[in-house]
Amino acid sequence: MKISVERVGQTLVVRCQGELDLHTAIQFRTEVERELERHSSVTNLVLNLDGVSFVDSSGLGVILGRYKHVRQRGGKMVLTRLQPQVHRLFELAGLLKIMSVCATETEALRLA
Amino acid sequence: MKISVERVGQTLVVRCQGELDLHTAIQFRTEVERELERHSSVTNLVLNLDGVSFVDSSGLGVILGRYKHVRQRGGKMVLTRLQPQVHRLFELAGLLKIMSVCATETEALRLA
Amino acid sequence: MQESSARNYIAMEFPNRPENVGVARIAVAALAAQLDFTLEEVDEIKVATSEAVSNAILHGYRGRTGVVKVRAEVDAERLEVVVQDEGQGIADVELARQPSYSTDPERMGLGFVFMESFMDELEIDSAPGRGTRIRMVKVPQRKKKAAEA
Amino acid sequence: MQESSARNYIAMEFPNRPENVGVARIAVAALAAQLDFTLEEVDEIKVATSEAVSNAILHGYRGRTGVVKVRAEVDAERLEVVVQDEGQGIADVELARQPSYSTDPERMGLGFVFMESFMDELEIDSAPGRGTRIRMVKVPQRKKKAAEA
Ligand SMILES: Nc1ncnc2c1ncn2[C@@H]1O[C@H](COP(=O)(O)OP(=O)(O)O)[C@@H](O)[C@H]1O
Ligand SMILES: Nc1ncnc2c1ncn2[C@@H]1O[C@H](COP(=O)(O)OP(=O)(O)O)[C@@H](O)[C@H]1O
Repeated sequence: MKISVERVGQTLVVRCQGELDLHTAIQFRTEVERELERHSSVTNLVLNLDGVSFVDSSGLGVILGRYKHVRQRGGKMVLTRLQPQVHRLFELAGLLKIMSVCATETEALRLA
Repeated sequence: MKISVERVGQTLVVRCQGELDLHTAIQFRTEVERELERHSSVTNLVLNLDGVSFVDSSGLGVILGRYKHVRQRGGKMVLTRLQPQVHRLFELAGLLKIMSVCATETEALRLA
Repeated sequence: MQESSARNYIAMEFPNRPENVGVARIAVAALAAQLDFTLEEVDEIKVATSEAVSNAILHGYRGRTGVVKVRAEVDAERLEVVVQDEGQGIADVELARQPSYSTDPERMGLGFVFMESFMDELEIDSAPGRGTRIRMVKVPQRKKKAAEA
Repeated sequence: MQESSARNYIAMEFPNRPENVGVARIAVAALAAQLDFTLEEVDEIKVATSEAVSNAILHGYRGRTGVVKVRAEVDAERLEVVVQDEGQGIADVELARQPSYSTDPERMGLGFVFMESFMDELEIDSAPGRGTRIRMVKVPQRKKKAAEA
């Protein structure tokens, strides 16, 4: 899994490429948590999943974990560019009831 | 493996997609031979490997077999759009000493 | 070469390391591609396999070292996937199958839910101290439609 | 979860059907991806695996039914691939390794040539009536360069 991070004002934009499962979830958590610690001014998270072709419940779990963390900090989390099969899994898991999804990263940044 | 065939004058254009190995080589041979039998006026073969991401010696063998058949009929065989790793294998096998390669299908048709 | 018999399978064995979930998932999907599944169905098979294998790796051996076995079999009609560990087993299978139930607070408790909703059959065979065996079956949509017609 | 030990492997077993060459190749490539191989090197591993597995399926059992075993192992340094059949074996291994040598007029006789040129080590262990075992090793280029420096 390739993860790249960019800070835009109070928002951390995380872009992922690859498959998010038991193995890569550990990497995802470590890298995102490190960035959140480094930038105490950051409150919001935009997660761009354009390059993510596969997610399972371990992947959803690690995303939910980051959502909870960001909420604790008083921020928002916005998802963007979910591939259809990934979107479906988020929906089945009930995560779309609590997280916002935008079609583009620009919109997501505006909402965050 | 997906194989599509088009007749252009005396030339049969074969376009493949997938991986050409022990399993798909059988399919390749069957389909190309059937077309050659159906069109007795066809002498030349243009093989477009644009969609072929993998070839091994079984794949090379079935292509060499078609080359020999076309030569028997007094025709030519021209290869086009080989991906780099596929090109390298043809070269290692010495097949580029006997078969012509063109960058585009249009050129290949002109040469055939 | 053997081409006559209708059944084909691949049996795998590997240590319970998280990076092997992806290897197992890809191998099962490659075998499934020999049947007439849609791309969406192959994605579902990948998720279900990933859940069963992740559970064996994570819950089955909980910090210990162990081997996970995966067997995928296809015939003209269906795919069967069996995932097995010789780990600690599940004390209450009915409870474990409940949505959101997990013994790990960091996890979603959706593994069995996904296995059940993405496959046509799910069988859980488990006993404390004796390990867990998950058996899943999926029939291509196009086959089901042909059978109904 | 087991993450401490340096070695990881996947052991597979499947019937000698041509459609399984692709499944084996993909699984070995997925395991190899855990090492620092370039894309070009992964392609080379795929070809070498494909050759060894095709030979086991085709020459090993020649029309008969049989099982092919593939074991791929990685550690920090290298990938090892072992392909095994319990078929008819090779009478003269030196002869079989010659470029263009094949007992099948339709084939190129390049299988061993590709295994040898794409991998760093190739070991052939075979005896008539007792089957064939191919062992191949490949070290990532980047590792080799680091070792030289
Ligand atoms: N192979 C297994 N070995 C032991 N326990 C298991 C196994 N698979 C599942 N379980 C138990 O069943 C529970 C529910 O599993 P699941 O629905 O996949 O959710 P999750 O993996 O998120 O916990 C797990 O938390 C675990 O306690
Ligand atoms: N697993 C095997 N079992 C029996 N014979 C084999 C096996 N592998 C290779 N051989 C023999 O070695 C010869 C050369 O093999 P190879 O270089 O791969 O070329 P090819 O597969 O094109 O014949 C084969 O033609 C076959 O006679």
